[in-house]
Amino acid sequence: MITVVDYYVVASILFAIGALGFLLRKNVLVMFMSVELMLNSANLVLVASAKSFDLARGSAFALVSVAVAAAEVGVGLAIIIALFRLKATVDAEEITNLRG
Amino acid sequence: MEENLLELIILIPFASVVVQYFLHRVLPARLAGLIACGAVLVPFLLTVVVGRGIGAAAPQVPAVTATIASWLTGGGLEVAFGLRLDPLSCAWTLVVTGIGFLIHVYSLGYMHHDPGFKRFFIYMNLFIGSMLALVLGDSLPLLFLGWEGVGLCSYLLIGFWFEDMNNARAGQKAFVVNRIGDLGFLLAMLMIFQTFGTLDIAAVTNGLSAGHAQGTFALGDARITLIALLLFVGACGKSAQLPLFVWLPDAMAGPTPVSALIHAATMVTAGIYMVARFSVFFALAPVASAVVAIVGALTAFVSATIALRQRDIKKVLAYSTCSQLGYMFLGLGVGAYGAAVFHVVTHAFFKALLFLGAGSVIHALSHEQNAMKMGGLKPHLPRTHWTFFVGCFALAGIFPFAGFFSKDKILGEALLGHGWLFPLVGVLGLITALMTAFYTFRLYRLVFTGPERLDAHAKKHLHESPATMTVPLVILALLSIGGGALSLPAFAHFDILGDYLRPIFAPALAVAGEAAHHAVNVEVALMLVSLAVVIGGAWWAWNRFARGPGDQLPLPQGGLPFLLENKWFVDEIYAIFVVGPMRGTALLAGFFDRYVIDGIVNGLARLCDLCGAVVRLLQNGAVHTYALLFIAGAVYLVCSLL
Amino acid sequence: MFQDIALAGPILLPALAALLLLGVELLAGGRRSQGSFLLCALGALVALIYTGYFLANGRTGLAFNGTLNVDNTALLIALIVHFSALLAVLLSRSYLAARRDADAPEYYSLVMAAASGMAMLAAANDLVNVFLGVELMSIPLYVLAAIRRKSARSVEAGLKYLLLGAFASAFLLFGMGLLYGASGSTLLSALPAEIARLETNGGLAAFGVVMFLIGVFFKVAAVPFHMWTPDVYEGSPTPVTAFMATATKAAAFGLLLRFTPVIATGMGPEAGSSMLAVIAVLTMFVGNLGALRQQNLKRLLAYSSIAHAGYMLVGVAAIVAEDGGEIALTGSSAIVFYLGTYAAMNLGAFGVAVVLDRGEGREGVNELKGLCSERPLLAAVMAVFTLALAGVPPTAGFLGKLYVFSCAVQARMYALAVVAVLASVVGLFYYLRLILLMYFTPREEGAEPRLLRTDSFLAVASFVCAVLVLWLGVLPAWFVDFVEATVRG
Amino acid sequence: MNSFGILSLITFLPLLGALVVAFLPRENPKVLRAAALLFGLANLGLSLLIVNAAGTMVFVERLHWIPAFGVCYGMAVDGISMPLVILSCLVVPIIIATTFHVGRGLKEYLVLLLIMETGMVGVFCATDIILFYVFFELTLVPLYFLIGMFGGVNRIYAAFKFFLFTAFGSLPMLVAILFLLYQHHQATGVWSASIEDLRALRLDAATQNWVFAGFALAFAIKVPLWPLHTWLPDAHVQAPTGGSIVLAAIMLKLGTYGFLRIAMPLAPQAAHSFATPVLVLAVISVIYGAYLAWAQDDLKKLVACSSVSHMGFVMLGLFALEPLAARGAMLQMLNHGVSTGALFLLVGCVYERRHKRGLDDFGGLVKVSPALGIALVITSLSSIGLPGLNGFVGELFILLGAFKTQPVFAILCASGVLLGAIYMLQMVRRVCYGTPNCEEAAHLSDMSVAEKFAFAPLVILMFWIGLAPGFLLERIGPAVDSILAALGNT
Repeated sequence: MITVVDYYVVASILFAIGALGFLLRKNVLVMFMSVELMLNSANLVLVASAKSFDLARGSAFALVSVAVAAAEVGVGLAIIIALFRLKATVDAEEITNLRG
Repeated sequence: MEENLLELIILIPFASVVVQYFLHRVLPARLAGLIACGAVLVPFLLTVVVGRGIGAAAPQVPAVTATIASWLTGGGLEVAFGLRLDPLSCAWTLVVTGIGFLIHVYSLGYMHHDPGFKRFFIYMNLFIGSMLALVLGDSLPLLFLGWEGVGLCSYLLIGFWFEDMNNARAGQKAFVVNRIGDLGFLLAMLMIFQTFGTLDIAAVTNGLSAGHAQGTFALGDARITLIALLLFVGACGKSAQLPLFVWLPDAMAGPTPVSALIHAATMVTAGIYMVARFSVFFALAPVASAVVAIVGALTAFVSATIALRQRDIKKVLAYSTCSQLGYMFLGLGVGAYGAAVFHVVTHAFFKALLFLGAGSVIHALSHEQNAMKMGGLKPHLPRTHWTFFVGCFALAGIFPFAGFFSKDKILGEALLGHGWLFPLVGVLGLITALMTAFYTFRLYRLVFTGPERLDAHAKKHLHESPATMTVPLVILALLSIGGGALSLPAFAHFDILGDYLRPIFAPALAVAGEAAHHAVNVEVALMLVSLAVVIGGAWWAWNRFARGPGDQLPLPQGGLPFLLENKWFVDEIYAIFVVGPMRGTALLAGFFDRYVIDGIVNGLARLCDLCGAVVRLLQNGAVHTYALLFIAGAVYLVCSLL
Repeated sequence: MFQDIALAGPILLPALAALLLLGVELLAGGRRSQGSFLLCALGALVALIYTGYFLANGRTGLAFNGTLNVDNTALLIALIVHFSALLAVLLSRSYLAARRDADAPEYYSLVMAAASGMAMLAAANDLVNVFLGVELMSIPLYVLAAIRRKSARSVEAGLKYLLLGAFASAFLLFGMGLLYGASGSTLLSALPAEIARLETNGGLAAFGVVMFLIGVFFKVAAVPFHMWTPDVYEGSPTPVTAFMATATKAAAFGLLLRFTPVIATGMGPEAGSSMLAVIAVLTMFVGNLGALRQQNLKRLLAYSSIAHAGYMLVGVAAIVAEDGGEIALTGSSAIVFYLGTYAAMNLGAFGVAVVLDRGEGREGVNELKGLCSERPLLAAVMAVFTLALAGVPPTAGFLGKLYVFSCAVQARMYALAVVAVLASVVGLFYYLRLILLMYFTPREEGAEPRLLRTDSFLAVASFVCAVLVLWLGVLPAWFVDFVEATVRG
Repeated sequence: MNSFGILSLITFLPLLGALVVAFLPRENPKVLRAAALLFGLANLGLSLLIVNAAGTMVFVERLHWIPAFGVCYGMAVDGISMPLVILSCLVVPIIIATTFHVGRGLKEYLVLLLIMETGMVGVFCATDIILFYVFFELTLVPLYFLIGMFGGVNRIYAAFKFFLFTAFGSLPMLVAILFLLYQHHQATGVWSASIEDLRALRLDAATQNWVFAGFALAFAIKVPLWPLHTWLPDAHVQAPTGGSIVLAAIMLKLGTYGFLRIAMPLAPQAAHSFATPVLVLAVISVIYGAYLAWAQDDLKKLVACSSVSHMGFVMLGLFALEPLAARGAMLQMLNHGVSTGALFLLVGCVYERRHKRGLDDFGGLVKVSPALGIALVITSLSSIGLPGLNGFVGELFILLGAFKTQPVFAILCASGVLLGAIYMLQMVRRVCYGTPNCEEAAHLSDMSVAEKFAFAPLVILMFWIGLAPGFLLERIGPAVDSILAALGNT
């Protein structure tokens, strides 16, 4: 029997994977994708909870968050492009001008 | 009426100080000097007038009192600028103003050429005023005010020629050493206030007598003993007793009239005054009295030994003063209060005389003070010589000069005292008397007789001093001759001073038990013994230094003379064991402050800086570091839930 | 419906202004004019007045089925946000005049959009709205941070903000999901009761609360989620930094205040407040220590803003510790008061930073050297702001601290209060250093001449801030009473 | 209850003066100085109107300030505050009159000084604890600027140290204050920050200890008590003359005044239980400070270290918890203000002539510039407690009182009297006596008329307090008695 808790566990694992990906990958784009993974794990929690409560609100929330995430991605990609234009790199470890 | 006169006695010198200070630009020097002399003479006359009225013996201590203004009030303390003229203070006042006046007059001549003439008289008047506050003050704080005031004047006058750093140093030494004593006095004052709840001297002493009568304070009461000892510490400082006598010889750096007035006749006797004033305490504290007697005897002895080998004319007299003060304390210690006061008076006469005589010599020799470079001055300074000669007899204590009577009274009381201690200190006193006679006539011989050993500078202005200086000498010489008449030996039944002072010491003697009257023949026998000792010493010196030191020098070599030559190394011992460690502590404190405390303070600031550096190091610009910390924080927070 | 829209005015007006500005810029076709500046300032001013009007008249209530709770606290926060926006806009003009590359057409529009998101965040009563508000606030700020596309620093700032911001949003959203899972509700006001009802899910709720808080901590720049702050603050255009430092903080703390009952029920008052206390202590110390030897004025102010977040977290910890009652109101008032005064002094300080700005990466504190002899008034104004930031009487900064620390005392968190004041002592080091540079050190020989970038708008803004800082310090009664009265409803 | 606002006038008139001076043209130093002096003297005149304050709080003013915390703008004076207020008002014109050496920045100097006066007067008048705190901190800022802008070579270090040290103490005090306010609110349901109301609180012993500790740290730093004193020598040495005078004459009194007015009455039991540790520190301060002073070769540093010693004495007087000693402590606060203020004034005069401050940079000062030398000698004597001058009266009262309750500490402190004589007199000897050590030292000008006029009131005070302290004691006495009575009742 798959309970809602199992969903939470899976979501948590996804979230952790995302976080680790963010932490371990140097490519800004991949890092950004890791964040998307984390967001989606959150959506999973929302949807699973909505299912368990049998309320639509959580699912709606997930939809909203997907939409917002899309906007974020748009802005994010634009900034990454701007960065690439300037420095010809997407390696997060090379953008350390601001420090100290 | 009498009250007002009493107030005037003390106000006049102070008023004179104020006038002289503020008008010092306007006043001609001569006039300033005269004002200063007048400001001492008038109080003297007033004291005579007021003091006559209190001679009558009464059950209560006869006194005239006056209150000038309130001073310290509140919180259970009530101290006014109150004056009290009783026989004891009257005696002192007369000595202070009388001798003070003579020395002021003398100074007119002595300081004539000095550019600091006006300043000198300001200080001198200030001294007289302070001394009067000391003896007339009816409360401990006022006594202390005078006590410190005379200390200040002493300081200022020792360092009068402050261009020479040594003089300034001597003044500082005097003040600081005195402060050690003052600390004792201060603590005694605190204890007295705590014990009696008042600082009024009469109330305190009466309170103690009454307390003793009621059994509150037994003989030998620890508290009273402690107070007495602390008071005596104060007295030791001011009156240059062991181990605090080191400042007095150095104090000779001041002008000679100062040495005569302050460091011989008056200020240094303040300790005697205080002990006499609080005689009840000492009477009730046999231990303290014994300490006083022993310290007095030892000081007398040690100072006399040092005086044996001094070359500086003033140093000889200075050590002699210490020695004589030791006699006085000896007297106080053995309960011979009246005799001690008597010795104060006679000593004031002859020591002032000797100092002024020495001053006259120094003045004549253009400030040469080394007795080894004098000799043969008798024909050049006839008046000085004769008066000095008289002074020598008085100091040596040769019948019938003043010193004989007073010294003998003290020695008699000591030698005939009960127990083993009093005779012991008496014997010490007797040995001292021998040495006193020796060094006195050694000095006389070195200065006035034998071949002239003057150098050219000293010879240039060799002259007898002017009348302003010699007249006081003559007066003092007369007093030194006849002063003994104030208090003849007991069997003569003529004791003006003793009778006058009797009410003062009655309570103390009542406690200690009136000294036994000794048989006349015993007393006379003692007198003869001491006279023989003294004359022996004098004769020895007279012969030995007949032709100056020339044929006798070098002085005997060996350990003891070396020790004496170097004043028992007391100054050096102080330097090594007291001043050195204190100075070391000061430097250590400076070091500790700078490196330890401030080290911690600055270290804390540095620690903050260091932490800041760590924070900034973590902020390395890499997103991954940030994410790592972020996640670490998140993990920590989540884990803290478990 | 109209009622709802009217209540949402503080959110909608800036959003409207943002849209209008976009339109105007489109129509203007890239021609530079003062029009958008004035329009934007007008928009912020109108929003400010509108909010103030509602506040003054007690026009509060729930809107949109209770998903927005436009209460007094929300209005006060919105007031601070709009005030910050207005002043940031006033600072922008002279900054943009000097930095043409920052003068993108969408600049003002984005400021207004972010302000709208912040106002929304303050009023949000529903997790969905919270998320929307956070993103509406953040996304324009990401862009604003990177708006100087040709500048490596600006883009770097934008990128870091974006990456870490998105990362934090994920935590926030995950936390929301968990909270929803623990309660079955997305209404903030209903959460405590629902969580308490479904006691079995206690662990879940606590987990959710922590994840949610991590997201919020990121926004308020609490240690160790603060690392973006110095970099982003340094790299962003100065007026944007000023806006972020003040308005974002206000909005995020507004959210945190509304969230406190959930913390208390989700984690328990004990655990919640001790967690907040630990974070607060870390934040105060790291902020103050990091600022100690900063050579860059903006960076220094960034660290200082971290420290200030720590002080305010002390208040939040106190509120959670007591879980409702008197302290919740006092604490909210204290934090709102702090936010208000902090906005004034920080915007003022950033205003001076704009004036002294020599160009990218050269916002050194050395520019302050000898300011007192060359520009006494500017130096005096800066000294006032600095002392206020340091919390020295008689400035508003002192009263803010007094107020917040008193909450800690009232919550019996004495150790926290003592640690907080010790942290302020550390803070004094660098605030005093700023004064030292202005007053005690002469300008270096052969230093380049100053480029004083100022205009009358900036001058007015700084002057208003200085007056507020002193006025609220000397005669704070009206403001305190106002805040207390409104927070208490 | 509200009177006509004389205290507010005294407090804020200098601020007005600062404003006026700030708007005068800086080109004309004479006008600046005259204007500042005018305000200073006017304020001094006004302050004399409160001279009859004694046992009870008079000239009460009370306005709501921050009602939410129950914070009032409360001003009043009694016999404890009155002399300190007047001393503050006296010191400022004295400093203004001797600002001839301040070249550039005279305007700032005067403005800061006048702001400072507002802070100082305010702190002594405040009857509301928050108001007290505000003024307490307010005094820091101008002095920080004074030291930092007009100080010596190491001025920045000194200014920092001064400010941070003080803040390090005063901020924990803020927590204690807040705690008290909260306790009052808990007990009565009303917010109040009035010291009077807070005194009525009955806290248990442990709580009192904490409160007391909070206050004690702040005040002990200000006093300063060993080992929290190291800011003082640095601040004094680096500060300009005016700063040093203010610091010595007034600022240090904030600490002892704080103990007497705030810490002790608000935590009466703790005042008893803390007496021994505080006295231990006081004794160390007295002796250590004296030794420290002896180790110094710099005139200013010597005087600064002597302050540590003297203020330790005041602490002895306060914590003997005895009416006589408390009177003595109050007197000694004034005495230290007068004497040490005067010493700094003179050191300033000397420094200004020679631009050196080493003890061995002078020699024969009494001969070279008699007035200056004599003034230095008199002031030194007053500082070492020569009877007839002011220092003695305070010391005697302190010792007499302290000996009753704390004999051991009294005895130990009394030894400070001895050490005082040592370091002061060797200073006098090295500076005033002997012959000038070099050519420059032989040609120092004597005191100018302005300097004489500035110094005169201080020397008059020295004699006045020394010879007729009754006037002050009548006023101080009832006030300290009422505080001590409250301490005894718990």
